Amino acid sequence: GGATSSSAAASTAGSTAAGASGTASSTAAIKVGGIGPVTGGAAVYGIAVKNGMELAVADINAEGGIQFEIKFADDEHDAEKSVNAYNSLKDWGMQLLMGTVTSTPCVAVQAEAKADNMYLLTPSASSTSVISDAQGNFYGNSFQVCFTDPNQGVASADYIADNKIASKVGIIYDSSDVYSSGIYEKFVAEAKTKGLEVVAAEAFTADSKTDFSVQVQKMQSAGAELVFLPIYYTEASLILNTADQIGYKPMFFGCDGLDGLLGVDNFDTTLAEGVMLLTPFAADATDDATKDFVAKYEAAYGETPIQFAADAYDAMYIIKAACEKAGVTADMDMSAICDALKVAMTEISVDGLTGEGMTWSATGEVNKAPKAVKIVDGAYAAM
Amino acid sequence: MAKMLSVKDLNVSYGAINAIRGISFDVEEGEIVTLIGANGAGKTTTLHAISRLLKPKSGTIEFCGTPISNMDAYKIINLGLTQVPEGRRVFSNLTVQQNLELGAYTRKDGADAIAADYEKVFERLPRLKERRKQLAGTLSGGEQQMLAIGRSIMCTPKMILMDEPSMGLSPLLVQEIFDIIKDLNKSGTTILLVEQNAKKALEIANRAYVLETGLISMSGNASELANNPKVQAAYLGA
Amino acid sequence: MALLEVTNLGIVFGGLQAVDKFDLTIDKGQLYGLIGPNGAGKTTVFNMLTGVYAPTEGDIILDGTSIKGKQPAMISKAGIARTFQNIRLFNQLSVIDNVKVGLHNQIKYSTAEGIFRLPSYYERESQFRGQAMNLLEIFGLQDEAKQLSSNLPYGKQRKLEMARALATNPKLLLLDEPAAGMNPNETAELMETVRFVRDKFKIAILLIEHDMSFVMGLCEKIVVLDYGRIIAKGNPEEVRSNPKVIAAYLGGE
Amino acid sequence: MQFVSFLVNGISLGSIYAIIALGYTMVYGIARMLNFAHGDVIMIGSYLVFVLMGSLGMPPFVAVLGAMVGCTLLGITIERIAYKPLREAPSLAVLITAIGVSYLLQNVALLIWGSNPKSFTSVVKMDPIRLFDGQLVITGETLATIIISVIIMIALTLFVNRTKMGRAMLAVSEDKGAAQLMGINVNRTISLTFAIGSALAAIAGVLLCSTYPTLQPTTGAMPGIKAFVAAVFGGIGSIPGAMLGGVLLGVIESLSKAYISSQMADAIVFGVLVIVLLVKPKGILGKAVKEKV
Amino acid sequence: MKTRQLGKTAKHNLITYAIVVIGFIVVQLLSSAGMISNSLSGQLVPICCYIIMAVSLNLTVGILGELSLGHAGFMSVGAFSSAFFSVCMQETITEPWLRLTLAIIIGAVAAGVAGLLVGIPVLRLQGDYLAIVTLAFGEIIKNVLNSLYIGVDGAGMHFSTKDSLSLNLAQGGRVIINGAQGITGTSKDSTFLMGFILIMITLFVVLNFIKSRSGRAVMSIRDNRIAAESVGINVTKYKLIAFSISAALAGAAGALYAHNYATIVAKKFDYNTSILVLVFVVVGGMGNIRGSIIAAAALTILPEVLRGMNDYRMLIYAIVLIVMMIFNQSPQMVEMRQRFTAKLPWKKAAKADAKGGK
Ligand SMILES: Nc1ncnc2c1ncn2[C@@H]1O[C@H](COP(=O)(O)OP(=O)(O)OP(=O)(O)O)[C@@H](O)[C@H]1O
Ligand SMILES: Nc1ncnc2c1ncn2[C@@H]1O[C@H](COP(=O)(O)OP(=O)(O)OP(=O)(O)O)[C@@H](O)[C@H]1O
Ligand SMILES: [Mg+2]
Ligand SMILES: [Mg+2]
Repeated sequence: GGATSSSAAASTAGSTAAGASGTASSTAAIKVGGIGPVTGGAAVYGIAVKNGMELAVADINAEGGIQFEIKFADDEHDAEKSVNAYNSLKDWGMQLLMGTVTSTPCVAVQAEAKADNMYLLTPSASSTSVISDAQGNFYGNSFQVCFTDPNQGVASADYIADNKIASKVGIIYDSSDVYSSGIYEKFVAEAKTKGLEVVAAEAFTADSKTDFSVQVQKMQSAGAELVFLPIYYTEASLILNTADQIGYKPMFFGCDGLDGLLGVDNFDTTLAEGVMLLTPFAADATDDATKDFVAKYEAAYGETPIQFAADAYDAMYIIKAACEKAGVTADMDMSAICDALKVAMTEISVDGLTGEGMTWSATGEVNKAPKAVKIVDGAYAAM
Repeated sequence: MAKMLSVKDLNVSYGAINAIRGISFDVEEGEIVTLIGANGAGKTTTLHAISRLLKPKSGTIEFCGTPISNMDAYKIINLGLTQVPEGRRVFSNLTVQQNLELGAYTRKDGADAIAADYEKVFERLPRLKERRKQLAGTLSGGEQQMLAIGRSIMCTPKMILMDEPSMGLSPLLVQEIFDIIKDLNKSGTTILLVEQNAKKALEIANRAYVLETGLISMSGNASELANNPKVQAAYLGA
Repeated sequence: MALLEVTNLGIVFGGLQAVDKFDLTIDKGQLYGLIGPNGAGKTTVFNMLTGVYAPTEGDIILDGTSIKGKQPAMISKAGIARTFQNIRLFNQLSVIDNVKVGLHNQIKYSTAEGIFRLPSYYERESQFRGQAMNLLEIFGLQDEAKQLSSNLPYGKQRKLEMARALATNPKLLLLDEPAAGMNPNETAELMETVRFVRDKFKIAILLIEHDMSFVMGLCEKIVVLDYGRIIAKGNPEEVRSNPKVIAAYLGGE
Repeated sequence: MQFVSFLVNGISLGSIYAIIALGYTMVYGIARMLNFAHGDVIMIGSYLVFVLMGSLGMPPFVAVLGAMVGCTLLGITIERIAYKPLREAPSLAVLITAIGVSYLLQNVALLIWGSNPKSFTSVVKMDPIRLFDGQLVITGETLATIIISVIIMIALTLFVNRTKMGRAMLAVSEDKGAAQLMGINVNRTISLTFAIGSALAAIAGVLLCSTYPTLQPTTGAMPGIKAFVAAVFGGIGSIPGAMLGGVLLGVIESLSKAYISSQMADAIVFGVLVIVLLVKPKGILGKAVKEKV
Repeated sequence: MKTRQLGKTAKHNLITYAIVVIGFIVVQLLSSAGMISNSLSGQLVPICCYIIMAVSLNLTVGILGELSLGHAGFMSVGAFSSAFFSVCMQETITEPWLRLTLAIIIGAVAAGVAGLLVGIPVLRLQGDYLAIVTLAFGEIIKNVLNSLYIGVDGAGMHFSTKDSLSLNLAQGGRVIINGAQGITGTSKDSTFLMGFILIMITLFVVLNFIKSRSGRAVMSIRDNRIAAESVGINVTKYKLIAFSISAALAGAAGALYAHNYATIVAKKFDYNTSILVLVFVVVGGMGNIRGSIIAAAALTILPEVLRGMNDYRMLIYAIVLIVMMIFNQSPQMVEMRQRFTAKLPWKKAAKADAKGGK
């Protein structure tokens, strides 16, 4: 029981904090809602976010100072269920929202949040539609922890071109997935301007994502030196497997969705040797913060955290920083909190697991440097 | 003569409708007993209750001294009791031959004995031999009826319950079917016969029961009943 | 001119010539019998006449126009109605609704009129009710009008099928073993009904039946099939005494 | 050569669909129900192998046997608890219950094994065959899948058509009452059908996950649907039809990905299905039995 | 007697309408009194959509007697066509209710036409074959929408099935349907009132259809196709009429749905949604319109009510579904229930009434 354990953690943390800190701020907790898929096909991401969120709040509450009470609601990666989750969190008394995890639901929830003037920080929904409408007008109440899809596509193409990693590029992407097709499109556009040659672009869909032999063979026969994989790691692990079987050994390059590849239970990590990815978080990084987080996460949940968990962990610290900056207290209503945070977000800078010195513009987009890592000897190495 | 089948105080209902309301009758070994009655009197219901395709509400049914009113339907055939159901109920997507094989499903006396019985059936019902490989579902109505009878013979039963075996048959075949019933009976098979063709049924039966809306209204010696004016008026079209 | 003229009709089922060189002429208002051993092809003839099976050869002319190879619904509109050997009622509809479906092409209004409940809807529906009840009364089914048709006992189901067939306002009615499963009293009653129907609606009737008292007592003319071929044709007396018919069908009664 | 290679991929994928479809068709053919939970039994079977091989360190063969036993028990249990009470109910009722069972199995797996994908270790210990200077690679899994699916098809065909039990199954599928009059134990026959179907599901699961080595609670869902399509394609209820349907489905999927559009491959597969059914309304090998009037 | 027959069904239908009207009024009263939770009020429009979906699918499954596993496909045709329209017309038509009304009409017509086109080949098949082909069409519609890109710029409309780049939009042009990302930016025009009106229209159409000459023809085809043909019913025509009406209503539901969320994607309308709606129909009782309404509402709310169960939520939903099916449909259970309810004193009086309707 995730939500129950987290509120228990929050309350014990809260009581110790009351004794330790004598700050003016009230010890009443701010209610933060979380939304994401914890059942169904996308449950991996939702559960990671939920876990990351719980972990962060336990830490934050233990530090004293601002206290959070959290509740996480399942949306099954579906817009309708997500709005339902949002409304039920409102009934619970949610004052601000950390979510949703995936893009399509997030767009739907954002429309509600905008109407309510609810502050929204998504850890991982990377579509631009989350922060702006079709005409490009920014909503103002919503912020992202992760890069936007175009940003990732452009950054990947730039990185490959600028570092002259390869000139003939193939792409395998999920045409039925918003994240994947979003990155794909911007990557292709940017590749053109940067003079990269896209020799093959093959799609797959959620309905046929087990057999990749055709796509991989087409990469091979098109002579792609590098295969760009703007997809999630589950499918990537299958693609690596297929390539290995037919003896095709190109370079592989991916985005943050690939993080988690090494954590796949029982996966033969030698297959991932040499895979490059542009990700803000790497579970194998050696800095103290990451090591500490990974250790705590493994102790609590028995598995290695993926980037989504780190995003969520950061999200809670970002919220904390913004709340402190804006002087948010638990007795403020959601609209007042939102107005205060809109301003505060542009004024803070946060060092987190997924980036040093993260800052936000009023548009809601995050500014942080992507880290390019390469898998060497079964671990991430900086490039 | 020993009692083969004995039914006591049988009650059967479909939901709220009481189709059979406390009937008792018995059939002795070697007899032909017929059950006559108008449409909807409950004849089929009675047979279904005996072979346990329906669960009786109350009452006891014994076959050769074994109580069968709580037995699973599929076990009853092992005691030597089978039924030629109303509406034929042949297996339409199986061939004639396969239908007959299923008739012998419970037999354990070896392939030769079974094969010999196929020949017997084919001899009696030559039409089936011609249509051996045809799917039973495409047979004409009468052909299906022959198949249903042939199938029941294949399990070499002690007793057969027959539900309107002459329905839809040509006059010649009706005669043939009644001859088959007589022959079966002569070779030792006890028969409980339900018929609309009461005249013919009473001719070949030893005894008869008349069923009226779930109750037995008359019973007795078949030839006596055939001469009973009430029976004649109601069932023989005199 | 004859009402129905069938010439050289034949059909093959996977190598089996089920009906062969079948000729038949039926006049208006005639009561015709079709008999023959089981599997002779009687029902198959019905199926070809009503378009359920497409004949492989021959022609069927109803009232001067060929209906061979037409769809069943078209043939019904052309004026042939039938009942089935294995009763086929609309089981989940009430008795009266079964007949109303039979009246479908007699009383018409559009789907839109039905949905929007225009005045014509009410007017036509009351016609539907009136005519359906009239037909039910002929067969003594008026008291069961609202019952589910599948709850009727066997004999009444057969009657309902006839009422439904008559509702299509046919010129020719085909009855497939109408007396099957009936006891002698019921059979006698049915004979009266069939005669009444012929007289009242002035239609021709072709019927299949194994009950000889029924066929011989009712039909003006009889045709006998065996193995798909006609072996005799004539009035009841001729047929009854025909040695071929006796050998193949009647037996030495 | 590339064409041959695409073809081989298609056959390999198709053979997996075929094995799943065989289980589907078996249950459909006898119990007359679309067992929408079949795909999820496959998933459970795979997890069982994963646990038996991984955590308990059993040799592959033993693990597969264990999973077969496990799935068989599971199949029989599901049938007893969820389907048997509905034997006399309309077939749609059972279909919905099967969907309920499917949700149930997925969520149980989610609670037990979590949502993180597991990488499955192949049980086929055989090196790939490389032909024509490595232009054509046939993996051990591919070979194993094709061979096993053919064996299963033949065995099932023989079983259903040649054994008494098989004949009993056919009888039960048509008329349970009449089957009982023949002395056939209907409940046992249907249980046996589910047992066979579920054991096949375990094999299918192992081969599916050996060829495409990733395992999640939702792993069985899509292959389950595809196999259902394959079974209908070939003529549902027909055992060789399921095999043919599965292989064709795999080949069409693979070739349309290769030569038409990888995005639209699913639409093409379904489109071909529609066309085939319009030409042969009972599937490729389905018997078009005309209703006797 | 004749008049009573009509009177009885009319009464039964009236109760069905009354349930919907009372439901609407109660919710309106509660919500104006502020007594309704955000969670419930947020679900009102989707509940209306699912009720319409269930009632319309019941027309295909219960009345026409054909199992359709692709009903959500028609919903998506309605959703996408209507959303496309209103995104394009956002500036031109500023009155939300007018825009929504037009959008619903467009959605219904588009889905109705799709129903007709799909129905012509599909309805030639029977039983499970028909089911699988409807599933196939549902998936084809999804797949096509997933790879459909439409954009507008000064030069007009551009289409592509590859990606939005291939649209080659001029500067200032905008992508309206963006493949898997669907349509975003529909304004939230749908209201509970509109949902209520649409349910009433759906009921009006479906209930009146069933009790008409065409409805009887459709049910006769369901009960016995061969007999229906033999009395001169044009089977294809009536199957198509029923199927298209059902599709058009699903399209209207799709339009209502699309205008309740800022984004719609084709994936939402996959076979899972079709099956969900089928569950409503079967749980509510095939051919039982009132049952569909109640089942759709109850089963949509159920997962939300179960939120307190956390991780066990969907597990419990699955168990509830299975238990409900067994309880509702198992002959033994039905008999047991009947025996029990027959004993209740007030049921005895009501029994005669209940029998007439369905
Ligand atoms: N499945 C059923 N559900 C409800 N009532 C039934 C059912 N089957 C039979 N009945 C009713 O039970 C009574 C007895 O029916 P049964 O079939 O036993 O009659 P029968 O004597 O065999 O008649 P027939 O000569 O027409 O075959 C009838 O009133 C019938 O309507
Ligand atoms: N669809 C079909 N496929 C194959 N054979 C068929 C088909 N329909 C009928 N037959 C065969 O054609 C022959 C004639 O059948 P039909 O039903 O016309 O007989 P019938 O004269 O009506 O017999 P009965 O009096 O027994 O009803 C039979 O041998 C039957 O097996
Ligand atoms: Mg009977
Ligand atoms: Mg016949």
